[in-house]
Amino acid sequence: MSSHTSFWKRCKTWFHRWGSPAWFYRTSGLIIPWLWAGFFLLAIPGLIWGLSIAPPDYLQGDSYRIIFIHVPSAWQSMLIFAVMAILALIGMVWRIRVAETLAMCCAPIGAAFTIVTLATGSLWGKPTWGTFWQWDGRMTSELVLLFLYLGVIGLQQAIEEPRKAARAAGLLALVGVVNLPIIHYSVEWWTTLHQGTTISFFGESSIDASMLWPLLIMAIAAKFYFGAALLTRTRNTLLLQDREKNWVRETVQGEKS
Amino acid sequence: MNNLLIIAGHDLRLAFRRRNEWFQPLWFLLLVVALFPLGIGPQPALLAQIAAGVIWIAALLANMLSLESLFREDANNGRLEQWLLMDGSLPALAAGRTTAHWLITGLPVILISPLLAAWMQLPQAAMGTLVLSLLLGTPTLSLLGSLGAALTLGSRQGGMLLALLIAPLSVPVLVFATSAVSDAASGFDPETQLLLLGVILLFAITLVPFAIAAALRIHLQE
Amino acid sequence: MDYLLTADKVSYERFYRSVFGTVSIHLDAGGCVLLTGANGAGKTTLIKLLAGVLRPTAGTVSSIEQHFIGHQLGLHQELTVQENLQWYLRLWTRGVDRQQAKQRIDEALSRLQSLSLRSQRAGGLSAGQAKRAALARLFLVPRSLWLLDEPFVNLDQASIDLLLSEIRAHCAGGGGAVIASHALGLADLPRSQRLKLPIIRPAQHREHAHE
Amino acid sequence: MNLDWLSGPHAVYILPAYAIALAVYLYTALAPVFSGKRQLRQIADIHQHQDQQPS
Repeated sequence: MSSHTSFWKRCKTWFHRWGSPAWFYRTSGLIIPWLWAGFFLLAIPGLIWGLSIAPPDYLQGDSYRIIFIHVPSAWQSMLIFAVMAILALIGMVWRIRVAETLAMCCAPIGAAFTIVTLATGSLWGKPTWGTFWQWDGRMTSELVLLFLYLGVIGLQQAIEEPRKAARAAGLLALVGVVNLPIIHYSVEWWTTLHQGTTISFFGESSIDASMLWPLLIMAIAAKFYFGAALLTRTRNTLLLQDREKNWVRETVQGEKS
Repeated sequence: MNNLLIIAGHDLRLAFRRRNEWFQPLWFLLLVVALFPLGIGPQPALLAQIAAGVIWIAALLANMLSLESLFREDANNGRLEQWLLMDGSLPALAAGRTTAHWLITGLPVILISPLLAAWMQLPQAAMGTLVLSLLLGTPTLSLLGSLGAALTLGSRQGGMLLALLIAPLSVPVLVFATSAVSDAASGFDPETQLLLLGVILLFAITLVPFAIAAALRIHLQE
Repeated sequence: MDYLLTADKVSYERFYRSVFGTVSIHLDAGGCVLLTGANGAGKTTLIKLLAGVLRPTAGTVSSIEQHFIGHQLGLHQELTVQENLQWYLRLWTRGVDRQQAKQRIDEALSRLQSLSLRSQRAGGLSAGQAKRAALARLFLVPRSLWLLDEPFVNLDQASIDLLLSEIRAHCAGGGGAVIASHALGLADLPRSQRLKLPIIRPAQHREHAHE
Repeated sequence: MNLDWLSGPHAVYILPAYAIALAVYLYTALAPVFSGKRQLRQIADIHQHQDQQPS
């Protein structure tokens, strides 16, 4: 029995240690290089596979190769919003500053993924549907997602006191994540209403193995990228927040020497 | 519940004294809708096609603009703090304030909608659905808008930011309401959309007041 | 001995800087705490913490129901003083009919000789009058804990003496009060603790972040 | 390994798509790295300044 409780206790203390900015700064510093390594180890082969080894699509020719950046970005943009909302909830309920900061650093990265999804989607739409913008279900809800991200970033920057800004924007993220499925459903419903079922060329099921593998590899690479970018941003913000605290003075002197 | 009625009653009496604040959102709504025929031309067929969207988007904008200072006055004079000290009743107070606001600005929009429908050449068949969709949709917009007002209390440029925050959240209401009206205009049965609007409204009534209370509490902890 | 108000090792950070370091207060019935300190030492912040408006960054505050009167007086500018107090009365109590309410409001206003303000618009009042109108809330509904932030500011001498005697009577009657003020008259209260808040200069609070 | 799509009709869409993605992701990843370095220097100066004249 004791090993069980001590395991749970270890988890709890591990979780609490992440709450301390100093510990977070040091530990994330160690993790980031590994995350970047994981990203490059996956992204480079994934791209090579997708862009050169995978055969052209019998219907679309080569324009489908944009899928290897479009779909992983789309999945990641939604995942980041969910991660941001969870972090905001943790920050709000247990009043952990590190969680609030992590949530706020998610927003710009999520917005970046959404912008890339929209850009690559419209570039892909031109050869496929003939126009740069097609009001289909996925692209429209991705656009609304971008506005939600900009809302969170905008609110966070509009309020002066940083902790209050983080909490208010975190609450908006929570409200947003609750609304995301409703928005997605209403937009999907709306598109089927106006154009009948759009012929979406890359329904997940219809991809054959040669395309699916690079897609999954790129998707996992995106997670490594997100981890590395998020931890880097959060470390800087925490350093700035605690700039007058002792642990920062020691880190700064350590870093400089 | 009692607190909700007290606040709502109090705000309504207060609104009687500031008649002009009533009419501004209404003027704005009439103006925005009137601009469309001027901009697009008076052909009835074309106007009828976009009638539902125009009326609803104008209602959305009017709602957001009228909500900007919902809590600002009470935040400045210190009454919001006293609300907070009555722990447990902040959601009810927020709901009361929003109900009063909806009665002051939401209801007139519904009463005036037949005129807007006439301006936009909306077929007679869709009139009932338009009013019903406004009845089911505008309370949700008021709730979301007052959440936006509470969130942007801490920032200087409230109005614009409020619209940016709340517009994405209002997409479902806008989508279902406009399609209900346009379906009714072309003879289809808008029942599903209206039911969905009702579901969203119930969803909003139960959850959003707590979010507003949380936002007010966040603002007060300056 | 249960306390009217306990705050142990309470601290508050704004812009990641601690406002008044760490403070502990134990207020029992009949006691009174005098908060003093230079401007910007965090008196208002501390009182708001004790009232529950602000949540402390560290430490806990527990207290019974209290009256909190801060710099913002909580008066709606366009309502008359009576309507303002009516608003509070109806929020704080159930089932008070119009006549009873009017009588309680007059009684509360007369405690600080401000009955004449009753039908004046709150917006039109002078600072001192507005403060007296706000202080009337203390007598509207009996609560044993009073949290007053600079209550004597803008009051004329007569009102200050009146308020002092009210506070003494309140404490003598088993109530308690935390008052942020520079006024001297309170020193002679039976069990008054004086708490001077130091000015926290940025360099000073390099306390270790909790590991 | 066939890259003949480079000369094909769709290259004009594929290349800009990846270019945009690369630009955006590089910016989101590297911006904090550079601002982090600048920030470290600033914080170091603050502490340097404070150590010299103990308040």
